[in-house]
Amino acid sequence: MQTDFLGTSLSTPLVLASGVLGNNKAILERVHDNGCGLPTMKSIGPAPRDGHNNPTVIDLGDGMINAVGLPTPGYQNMEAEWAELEGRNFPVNASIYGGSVDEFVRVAEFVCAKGPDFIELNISCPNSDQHGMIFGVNAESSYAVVSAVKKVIDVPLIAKLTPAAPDIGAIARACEEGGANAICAINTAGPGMVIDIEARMPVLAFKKGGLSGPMIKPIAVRCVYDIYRSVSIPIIGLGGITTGADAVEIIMAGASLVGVGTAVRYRGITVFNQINKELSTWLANHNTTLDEIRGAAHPDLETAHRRGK
Amino acid sequence: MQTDFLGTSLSTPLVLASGVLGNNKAILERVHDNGCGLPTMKSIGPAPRDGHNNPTVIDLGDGMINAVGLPTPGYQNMEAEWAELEGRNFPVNASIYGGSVDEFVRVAEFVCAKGPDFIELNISCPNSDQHGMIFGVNAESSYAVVSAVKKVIDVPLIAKLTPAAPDIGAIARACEEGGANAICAINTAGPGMVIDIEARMPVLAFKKGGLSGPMIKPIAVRCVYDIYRSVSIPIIGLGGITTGADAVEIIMAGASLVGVGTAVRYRGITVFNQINKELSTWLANHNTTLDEIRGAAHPDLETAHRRGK
Amino acid sequence: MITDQKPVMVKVAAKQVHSPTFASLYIDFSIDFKPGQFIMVWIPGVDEKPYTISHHTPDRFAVTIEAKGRFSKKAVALEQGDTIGIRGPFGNGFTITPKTQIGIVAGGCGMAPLAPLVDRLEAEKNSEILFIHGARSRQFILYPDRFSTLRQICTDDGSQGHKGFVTDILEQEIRTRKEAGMPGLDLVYTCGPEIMMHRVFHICEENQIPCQVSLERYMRCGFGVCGACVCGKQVVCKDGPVFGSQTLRTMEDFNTTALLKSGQPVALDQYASWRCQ
Amino acid sequence: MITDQKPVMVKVAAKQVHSPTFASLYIDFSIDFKPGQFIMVWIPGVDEKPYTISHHTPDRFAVTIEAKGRFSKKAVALEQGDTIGIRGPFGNGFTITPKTQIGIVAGGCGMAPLAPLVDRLEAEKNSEILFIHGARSRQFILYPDRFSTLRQICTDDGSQGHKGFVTDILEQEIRTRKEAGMPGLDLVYTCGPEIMMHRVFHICEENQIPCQVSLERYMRCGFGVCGACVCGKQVVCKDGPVFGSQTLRTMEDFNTTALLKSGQPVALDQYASWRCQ
Ligand SMILES: Cc1cc2nc3c(=O)[nH]c(=O)nc-3n(C[C@H](O)[C@H](O)[C@H](O)COP(=O)(O)OP(=O)(O)OC[C@H]3O[C@@H](n4cnc5c(N)ncnc54)[C@H](O)[C@@H]3O)c2cc1C
Ligand SMILES: Cc1cc2nc3c(=O)[nH]c(=O)nc-3n(C[C@H](O)[C@H](O)[C@H](O)COP(=O)(O)OP(=O)(O)OC[C@H]3O[C@@H](n4cnc5c(N)ncnc54)[C@H](O)[C@@H]3O)c2cc1C
Ligand SMILES: Cc1cc2nc3c(=O)[nH]c(=O)nc-3n(C[C@H](O)[C@H](O)[C@H](O)COP(=O)(O)O)c2cc1C
Ligand SMILES: Cc1cc2nc3c(=O)[nH]c(=O)nc-3n(C[C@H](O)[C@H](O)[C@H](O)COP(=O)(O)O)c2cc1C
Ligand code: FES
Ligand code: FES
Repeated sequence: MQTDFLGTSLSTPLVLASGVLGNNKAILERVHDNGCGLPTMKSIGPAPRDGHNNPTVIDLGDGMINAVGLPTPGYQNMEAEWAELEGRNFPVNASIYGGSVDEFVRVAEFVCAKGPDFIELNISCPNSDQHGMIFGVNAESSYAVVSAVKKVIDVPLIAKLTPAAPDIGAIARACEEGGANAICAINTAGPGMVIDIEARMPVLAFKKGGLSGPMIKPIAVRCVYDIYRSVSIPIIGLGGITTGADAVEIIMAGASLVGVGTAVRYRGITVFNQINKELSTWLANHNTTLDEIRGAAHPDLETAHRRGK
Repeated sequence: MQTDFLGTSLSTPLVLASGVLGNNKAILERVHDNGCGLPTMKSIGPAPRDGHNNPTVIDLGDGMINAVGLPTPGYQNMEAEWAELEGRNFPVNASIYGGSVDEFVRVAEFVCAKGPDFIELNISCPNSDQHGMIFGVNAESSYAVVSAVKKVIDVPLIAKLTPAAPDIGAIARACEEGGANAICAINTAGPGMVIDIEARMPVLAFKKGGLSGPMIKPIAVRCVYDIYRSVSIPIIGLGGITTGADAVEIIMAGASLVGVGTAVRYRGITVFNQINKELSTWLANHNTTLDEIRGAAHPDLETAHRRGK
Repeated sequence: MITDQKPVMVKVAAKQVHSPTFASLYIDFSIDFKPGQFIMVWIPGVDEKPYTISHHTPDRFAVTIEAKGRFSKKAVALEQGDTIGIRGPFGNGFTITPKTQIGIVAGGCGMAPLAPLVDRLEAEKNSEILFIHGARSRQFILYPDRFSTLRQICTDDGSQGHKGFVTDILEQEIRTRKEAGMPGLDLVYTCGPEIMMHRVFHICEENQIPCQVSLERYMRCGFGVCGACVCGKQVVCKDGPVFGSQTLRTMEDFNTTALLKSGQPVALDQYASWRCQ
Repeated sequence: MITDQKPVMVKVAAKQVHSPTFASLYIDFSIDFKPGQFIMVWIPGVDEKPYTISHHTPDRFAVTIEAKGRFSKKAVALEQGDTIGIRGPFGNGFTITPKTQIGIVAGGCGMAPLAPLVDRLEAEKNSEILFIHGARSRQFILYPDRFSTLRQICTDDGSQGHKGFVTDILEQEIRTRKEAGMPGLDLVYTCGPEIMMHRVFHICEENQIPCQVSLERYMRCGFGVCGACVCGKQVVCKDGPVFGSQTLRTMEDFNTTALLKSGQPVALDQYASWRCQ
């Protein structure tokens, strides 16, 4: 299921969600070898950060809640990883974040020079008091950060959005106008909180956390549906995608690529190959193609709009 | 588990969520007889409205998605129901909505004269293009509608909030300042969308719908937790509450009363008695009381703050 | 397979046209089922409405639909190979207890839920069935060759059987049996226009015969949450659609009131959408 | 009962203090378990960290903790009746195949995961065990009276047994057996400081003995999602913590690199937090 994405040829339309596994080159490669067309690195931030204390990631059975807290070695402390990645034979999406437009620009420029195939701006992470969230819920600030970063990088720019935005279509449009080459949606939903009634306190050390996995899939599908109607750049759709049928669903909502994160909990690292197989079987059984079903849930839109991605 | 709420004595701390079953007096009474201390009527609007075509309500296994679309006979067309309710021996919470502050005021004034025990302002329903949502995501408009309604009614006012608000604590505070006597949280989350991949279209006729039930419980708990920290009026906590343990959890987040809606799907109308029993067993086993556990997940807050509700 | 959550998409395997307005749609799908239960039928892009299962085998079932309004007209116009969504089955279904003398009183396509019940009673061979079926005219008599039990037919126009009401026959049968010292009816199942079912219920009450009727109200969820279908304190989709004499006695809204889509309670004749006849 | 989702709150049923810094906490809870698996232990308000199950019966288990940093100090200070949360068990555990000559090489509280394995091997009685255990000094020898198999003890200070390393004994044993024409070791299980395990692995490699080591990395989720614990391309919490010779041969980060909490890879000595010794 070889797929072209912004000029790069991907072995499959599946993307590894940022923050899931992608902590070193070896694991990114393993994920790729298991059927992920585009592995995404864990979000890289402006300064070293430990993230929150545990518990940080809890399975809820039908999804997870997490407040890892954007741990990062800091963009300047990753020479070894970049060196390893240099000889890679697979594409890499570098996710980055910052606490201000300046920080985003500084990190992006530095990271871009290290040769990732794409740069993804995490303007949507809800897990830190100081970082990220402010951009993704507001169209002006989303435009500001995207357009500023766009000037300093020469690889395609992906803007990763939060479902907390009151009008995610408008945010996506602002990102497109700012120069984003693709939209990635969604980051975790909520935030939520799980209180342990015996301990009488929130389970997560950070108290609140983002929701992911099957329980947020309807939100992800709605967001991709909205974004598809308001931009003409391609969308990486993710949030609860666990099976080939889920992939078909979010592609029909308008996704060009499909991200997978939490499903690794439920089906292991081989989840990528499993989804690819289910997806191609479905397409074969229905005598159709990815291009044909993309945006199929929007019969009112021009075929041109659907095929453009 | 007799509970005092804003001067009214309720047989139990459980509330029937608006829009669930409460379409006539007989069913409100049945719900009450089954252990619900405060049944809420389906939201009453300014003009007759059929709501959306089906499918409008779909079970997702771990919750539901719905876009009923605020059907209402219109506040002026409910004489028979008010007449029946007059001789009731249980308290009633009348939920109302409007498309403007004026409409809210008109409906509230009229409904108040019919003698409900409480009036709940649904400033949070996401299912209509024209109604409601605009108030609940914005502090100023929430204040405006609450304070305007407050002037024309003489029963306690409950403001029902949406989890879509970027800062639900701030909305709750605006409602408190506007004169709300209690906060009800949360309305449905999302919105979400479920696409049927064989039909290649959204399952709901309205395409998007609000999420309810267990899948949104972490969001409800987080919202109640946030609201509890920003207001001193009592909170009706709801969203996915299905068991006595769930009730304990949202009470520890800060709820004084506990709402139940979607759980009727999973445990039937007797869910109220079931939750009451589980809740009182838990309290007995832990040798504690509702008052003692309320807000227990906020050990940093004054006991005074916790006991005030 | 979970069939009562989001719709399961199935193809119309066969279609049988019974009359200008009645058709049965056959679906090759195994569905767990009890006579009297219903499913929600979704025609994508149109609407979703409840229909009784009118035929059932381990791997095929059918619904029988009268073209009446927008949705049902589209439904009977579906052809073999068309795709629809189904959710269910929902509702309680008929309570089947071993009885000797059983009355079945069907009005119009109120025959639909009763048909699998008759199939079952005939297969079990435990009872003698008094089977009364009314319709507008001869061509609206559903399933003319389906049952081994003889039907007493009534038509509004006298084109077949008795010209008049099913209740005429029911009353007469009860009287005849009594006068002849024959065993009376142990139980009556009925489905048809609500006014007819109400009359059947009262005849049964006068004669101390337990009765089960299948009601119809506007429905949304189908599983007892949204309240659209409430009839007094009964939730028709969940507590019903079949109600027995004991419940019917306390059911003020039976044959008097139904909620419109808006939730407004109106007199039944205004509601106008009850069981097709 | 689901035990690998949100923490299950349990009470410390008993506590056994082994030495100034080692203690075992006993929990009366039935947990499904394979030797080598671990659980996440949550002390509300403090932190949550992985600990191997060091003792297991159908309705009781224990973890053995060395007081080292902030969390483990709080953990060994817990008393009977205190409440903690547990999630798990996680990880693969040791692969147990019927072998005749088995080596067990424990360093410090690397004894914890090996102890239930020895319990099991002793119960099964299929094998002869060469059991080597090293510790700082005599008082740090865990579970002195637990096993019927004789342990060959080494201490850093010579306060008991051999003064020196467990690997000295292992090498010597292998040599002796070879020279005496006795059957060699079929399999070696080891846990302890990574540098020790690495040495054990290489001794095994030189002598063509399959080896299983139990690794330790900083963990968050415990179930293979967050990536905090990756060691090369292995996910320690999920693919491990036990790794066999074949994997170890390709594992560049074994005994060289570990990720800090921030995700930064550093040399193991900088990481400093590996299996307590
Ligand atoms: C449990 C159950 C089982 C059923 N089983 C069958 C079955 O086996 N076969 C069958 O043919 N039908 C059955 N029905 C009825 C079916 O669901 C539809 O109501 C019927 O097909 C008419 O639908 P429609 O959309 O075509 O007609 P509509 O468009 O609904 O119009 C039909 C008539 O009803 C009136 N009407 C419709 N909706 C309303 C409303 N909300 N308020 C007031 N008036 C209204 C219209 O004005 C019109 O006169 C069943 C209903 C229930 C509840
Ligand atoms: C699968 C597994 C099983 C384990 N089983 C056991 C067991 O049975 N018994 C047992 O006692 N322990 C066990 N551990 C270790 C245990 O989880 C803790 O790491 C240990 O108790 C120390 O935790 P602490 O918080 O008390 O110490 P820390 O506060 O973590 O400090 C301990 C030392 O490590 C350093 N350190 C801590 N965290 C980091 C970091 N992120 N980056 C760099 N350096 C750091 C500190 O500077 C200090 O020197 C196991 C670990 C794993 C992964
Ligand atoms: C443990 C965990 C850590 C995450 N960390 C990041 C991150 O660093 N940057 C980011 O953009 N998204 C992060 N996410 C969000 C995911 O990339 C993804 O958007 C979200 O989980 C929804 O997809 P899923 O349901 O497939 O997991 C994280 C998610 C999880 C579960
Ligand atoms: C079918 C349905 C209809 C609803 N209608 C209304 C409504 O009219 N007014 C309102 O304030 N909330 C309405 N809600 C929201 C519920 O009152 C409640 O806030 C929400 O469902 C979360 O609670 P739950 O998870 O217990 O259902 C509706 C919910 C459902 C499922
Ligand atoms: S149709 Fe929803 S309660 Fe009956
Ligand atoms: S601890 Fe999360 S992947 Fe291992």
